[in-house]
Amino acid sequence: MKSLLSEAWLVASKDLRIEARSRVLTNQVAPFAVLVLVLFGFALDADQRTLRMFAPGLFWVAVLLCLLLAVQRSSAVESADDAATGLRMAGLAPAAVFLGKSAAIFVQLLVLELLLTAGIIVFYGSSVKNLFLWLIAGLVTALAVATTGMLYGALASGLGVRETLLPILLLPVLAPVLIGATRAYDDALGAAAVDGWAWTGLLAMFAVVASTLGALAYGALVED
Amino acid sequence: MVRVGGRRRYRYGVPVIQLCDVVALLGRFPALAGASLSVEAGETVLLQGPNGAGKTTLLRLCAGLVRPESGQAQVLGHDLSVDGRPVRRQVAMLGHATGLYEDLSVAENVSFWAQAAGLDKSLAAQRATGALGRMGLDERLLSLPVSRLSAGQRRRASLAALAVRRPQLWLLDEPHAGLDQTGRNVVDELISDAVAAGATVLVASHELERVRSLNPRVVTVAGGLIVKDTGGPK
Amino acid sequence: MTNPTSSVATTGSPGSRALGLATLAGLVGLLVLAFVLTEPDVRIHPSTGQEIGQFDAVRLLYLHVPMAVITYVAYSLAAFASAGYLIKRTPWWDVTAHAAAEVGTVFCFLVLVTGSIWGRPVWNTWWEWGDVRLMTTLILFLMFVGYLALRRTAADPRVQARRAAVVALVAIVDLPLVNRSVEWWENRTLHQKSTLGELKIEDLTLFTLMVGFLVFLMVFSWLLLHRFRVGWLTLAAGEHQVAAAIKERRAEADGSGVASAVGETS
Amino acid sequence: MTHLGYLLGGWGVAAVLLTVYAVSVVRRGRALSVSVPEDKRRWLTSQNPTDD
Repeated sequence: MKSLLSEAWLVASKDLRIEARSRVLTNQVAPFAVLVLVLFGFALDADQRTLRMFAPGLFWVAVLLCLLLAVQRSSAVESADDAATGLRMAGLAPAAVFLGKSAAIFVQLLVLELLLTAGIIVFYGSSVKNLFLWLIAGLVTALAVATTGMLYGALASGLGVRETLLPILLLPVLAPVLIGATRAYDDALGAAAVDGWAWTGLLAMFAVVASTLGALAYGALVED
Repeated sequence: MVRVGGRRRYRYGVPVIQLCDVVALLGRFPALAGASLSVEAGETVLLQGPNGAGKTTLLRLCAGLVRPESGQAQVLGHDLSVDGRPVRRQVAMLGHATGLYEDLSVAENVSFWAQAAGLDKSLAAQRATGALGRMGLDERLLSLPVSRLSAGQRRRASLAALAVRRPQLWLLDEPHAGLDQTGRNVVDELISDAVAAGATVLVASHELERVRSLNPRVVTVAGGLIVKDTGGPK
Repeated sequence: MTNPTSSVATTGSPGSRALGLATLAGLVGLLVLAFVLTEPDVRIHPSTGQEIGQFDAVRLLYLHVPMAVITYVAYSLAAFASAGYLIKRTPWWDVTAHAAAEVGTVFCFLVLVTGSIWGRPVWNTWWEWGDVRLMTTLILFLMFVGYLALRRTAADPRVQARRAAVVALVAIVDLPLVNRSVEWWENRTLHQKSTLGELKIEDLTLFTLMVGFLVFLMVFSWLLLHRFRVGWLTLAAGEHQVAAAIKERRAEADGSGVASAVGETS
Repeated sequence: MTHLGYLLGGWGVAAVLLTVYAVSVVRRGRALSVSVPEDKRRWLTSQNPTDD
């Protein structure tokens, strides 16, 4: 267990260091996230009141679009010079690689969620009514989508059609997360009167299932 | 000719690599069509043969990266048709790609791979510095990101990342490709050092004259088969 | 290589031909029951006295409901066979999973289309957001569209089989969560209150539905059987190709001009 | 009969799609059968394919 966690940490810190150096997150993904928010504003042609009402849903759609980019990037880092083979040769536990790479995506998503929250406050006039719920639901959802995204990134990798296959595989599976996270933020941002905590429970369940299943299945997917 | 290495992990006479009528597929293409080969600990083996003969697949198979479709394949005492994982962690494989992360520095890359192989952080850093020095990489280069290096420098860094693991079996696919004269000499030194330390080395190369200076056993691969062998273990 | 026997090379067998004929007969019987013998769904509203109900649109349900059930059977079978493949790693399970998923997706598509067509006159809408079964089935359909997309990539057959198996299993594990989330999402669902629950199930209506289940189960079995055989043939053709390629490659080695001097070396 | 258009549409789309799919499966099978020796088509000998 200890070695699993330390191996996962090794992989996660490597990925995060790469992201810190390459600045893909800050120079490309983050501006894209803000752009999506602005585009929603144009497309809905709405005043701030309507946008405020839809803000939770738009927020999480933007997160999912960024997730696709983050997963592609995470997988491209390994395939660029075939470091993926190196990871297989190194004898790292596949579960550790899975957890480490998921953790790196998770951290990036948290940064993006922070930025997007600022975005909907500025552009849509939303306000965080329940800070604790906003925080917990944000964390749990990021965990759920990061692990699911990582699993599907592995499923679509090395097929030559990764970019197009990933969305069609990943997004339907994340439908319950999108619904749940939107409703939780409806509550946290005061956009609708629902019980956000019940939804956060559902999200937590998803996160647990996704990380367990992912850690177990990842080995079978990257072998041979 | 049998080379007896210094340090031995295997009982005398038990081969490090034992392939018997091995077929390996790349998709539906039989890259190996029934290859048989036996290599003992401490041997240096040169694989030669035309392009597309199956040399690379033979090396990848021995590394536990390609599964045998049929036939028997044992490496370091593990059956490859069961699971390649225990073999992989004891083997160093240099392929066509270097397996380095562009955005990390050379030192960071080598130390990451050392830690990934199970060394703790300080030992990893120590071995990394040693290996990089032996590969003739200037100290000023070590803190540069890999993306700033030339192809030859990357290859040396990649070899250093393998050397830190002190593997018992080296599988080198065209190790001299893209290297200058000094680089080639460094590779030859690496091979003879590894053999001196008791490791087994398989080299696929077109640079026959260069590798011959190491006095290897020469195995010719063609059409996915071993067609000629200057001498296996007796 | 041509088939040595004189019969046309097909995926048919005496058993599947009998099943096919029985299925065709069953379909004719179902059509007669659904369009001629059963009555339209007409009720009298208890307070206003108006005629209400689904009228003749109910005849779509003899198609829609059995297919919906069989879709779920097909996908369960696909997931079960996928699990079997991951445990046993023999091609039989993989070919079964692929066949069930493909036939299931054809059925699922029809369920969505016929449901939508039925919904237009009865619910006065082509699509009802928030209806639990509708949304669950749509997401399930999309997940298996992804599955089939993965199966159409040019990956190594075994890699593809393993990945597809994981996709099918995840889809089925995800399904209850989809169902839960849609159910909580909007506390309204048209299905429960306006289909079978409120439909006046008379003897003949029920009988026709049962016949529908049976007939579409036969359609499904026939398609599954043949689709399985296509998968099996694809596999066999691949093996055949590989065997020929090995022979060819060995000939290439012999013709390389180097004397074959390998022998047993240990 | 009420809703005749919807009825024809619903049953029609099912009939067409199932027929097209069945034909495509049979044709794929015929095309492949030609290149596979008879002993591999085991339903010719046993009607219930079982696990290996």
